[in-house]
Amino acid sequence: MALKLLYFATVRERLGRAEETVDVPAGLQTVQDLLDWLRARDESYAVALSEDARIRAAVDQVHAKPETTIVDAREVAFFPPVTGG
Amino acid sequence: MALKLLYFATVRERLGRAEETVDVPAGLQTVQDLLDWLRARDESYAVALSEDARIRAAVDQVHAKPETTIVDAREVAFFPPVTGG
Amino acid sequence: MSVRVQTEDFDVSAEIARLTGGRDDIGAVVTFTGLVRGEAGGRALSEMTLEHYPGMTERELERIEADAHERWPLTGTTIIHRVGPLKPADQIVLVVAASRHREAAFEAAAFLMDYLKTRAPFWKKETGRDGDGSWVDARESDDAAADKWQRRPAKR
Amino acid sequence: MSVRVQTEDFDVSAEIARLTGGRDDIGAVVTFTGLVRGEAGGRALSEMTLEHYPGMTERELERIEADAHERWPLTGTTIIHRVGPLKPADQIVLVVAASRHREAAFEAAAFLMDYLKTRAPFWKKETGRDGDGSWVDARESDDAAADKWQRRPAKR
Repeated sequence: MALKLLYFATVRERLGRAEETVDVPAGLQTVQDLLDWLRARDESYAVALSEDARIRAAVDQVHAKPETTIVDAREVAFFPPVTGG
Repeated sequence: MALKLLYFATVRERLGRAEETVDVPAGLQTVQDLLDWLRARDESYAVALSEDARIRAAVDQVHAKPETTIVDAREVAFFPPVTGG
Repeated sequence: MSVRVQTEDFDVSAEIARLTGGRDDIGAVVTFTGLVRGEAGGRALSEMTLEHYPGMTERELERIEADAHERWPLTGTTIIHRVGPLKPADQIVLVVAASRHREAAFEAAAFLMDYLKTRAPFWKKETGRDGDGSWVDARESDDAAADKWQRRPAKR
Repeated sequence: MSVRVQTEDFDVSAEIARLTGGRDDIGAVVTFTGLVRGEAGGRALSEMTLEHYPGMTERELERIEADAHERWPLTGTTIIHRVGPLKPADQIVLVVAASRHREAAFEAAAFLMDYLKTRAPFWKKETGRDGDGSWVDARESDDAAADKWQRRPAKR
């Protein structure tokens, strides 16, 4: 399954890129599954998406929780807590 | 004692004047005393300053209560509840 | 701190700039603009006239403003109230509150309006399209809105 | 209802006029303007850069705006948020809420800001006068401010 991933702010800077398209295994169901898979994939993800970093996610541009499904998703974004306003 | 009286809004319209200077008896101590004296003085005051009209007062440009002193006051104003803003 | 009672209209952006110009310690500016509505209690209006008590009005607005500065850490406030004849859709009143943080700016602006409504000596007279004039009655909800600040703690 | 994400500055009076122009059923307009402060945590700043998530930002702001219109009887709202590099004293964000009555306008404007702060995908990076850049940490007090609206009753 081809999935577009987007990274913002600290996550983007730590990974050194703003977006990429990855082929994710069919078995991944949720945001948490995707996070675990990315972290296991490469040390750079483990650092940039560290559990200490309070990473937030959006699935198809809607705020998501760890249990939110990514099945049929087109894009998933990872970022720190927002600080606008 | 010469006292300047000011009237606003409905009170002004009912009395037909915006201000006047009156000689008040030395015995009057409070806003309530002044109101009672005015009401007894002339039917037009009794109507314009009727107790039903929720008349408010200010002594020397500060909101006053019935028991507020008028001794040494320069001006007393009577008006309905304010409606600005 | 600044209080103005005037017949002329005002410009909100210009009033904000007056408070923020030349400084960079302000994080939040809240403004409230009151406008004349074209209808009151089902009656179409042609005019609204604002009467006030010259002298006391300015003093009372300054007291209200000083009270707000005691309650919240404000970097500036402005109150402008128009008097005389106004038309529907005209601006009547402007309150501006500036602070480092948004909570203080929001609360102070609401406080200034609540107190102004119940303490500043202004009276509105509405003239209907039928030519009849009538003085606006004070709303009990305005007294309640002002009273609620009595229960609030001081400076935050 | 109107949402804009832009690099350009905005004019508060013009945005008020955009909501009130040509109508006379609006009694109250509340605006909130957020400004860049020149100091953060004791550090003097030279620049603030706003990053955002194009597409999601607009959608999220529209959701927040629609939520406000469900909660209060509003005659109009506007949200403008700037992105890109900004300097101390620059305007960052504008929220405008218009209604017949002041309570709804005040509450809706505060609500829009509280929700925007915790839900709209913007991130601030501060650059100090020393040249060091650092991302702003989210404030827990912002979460608490947004959460309080969960307990509020609907339309009034």
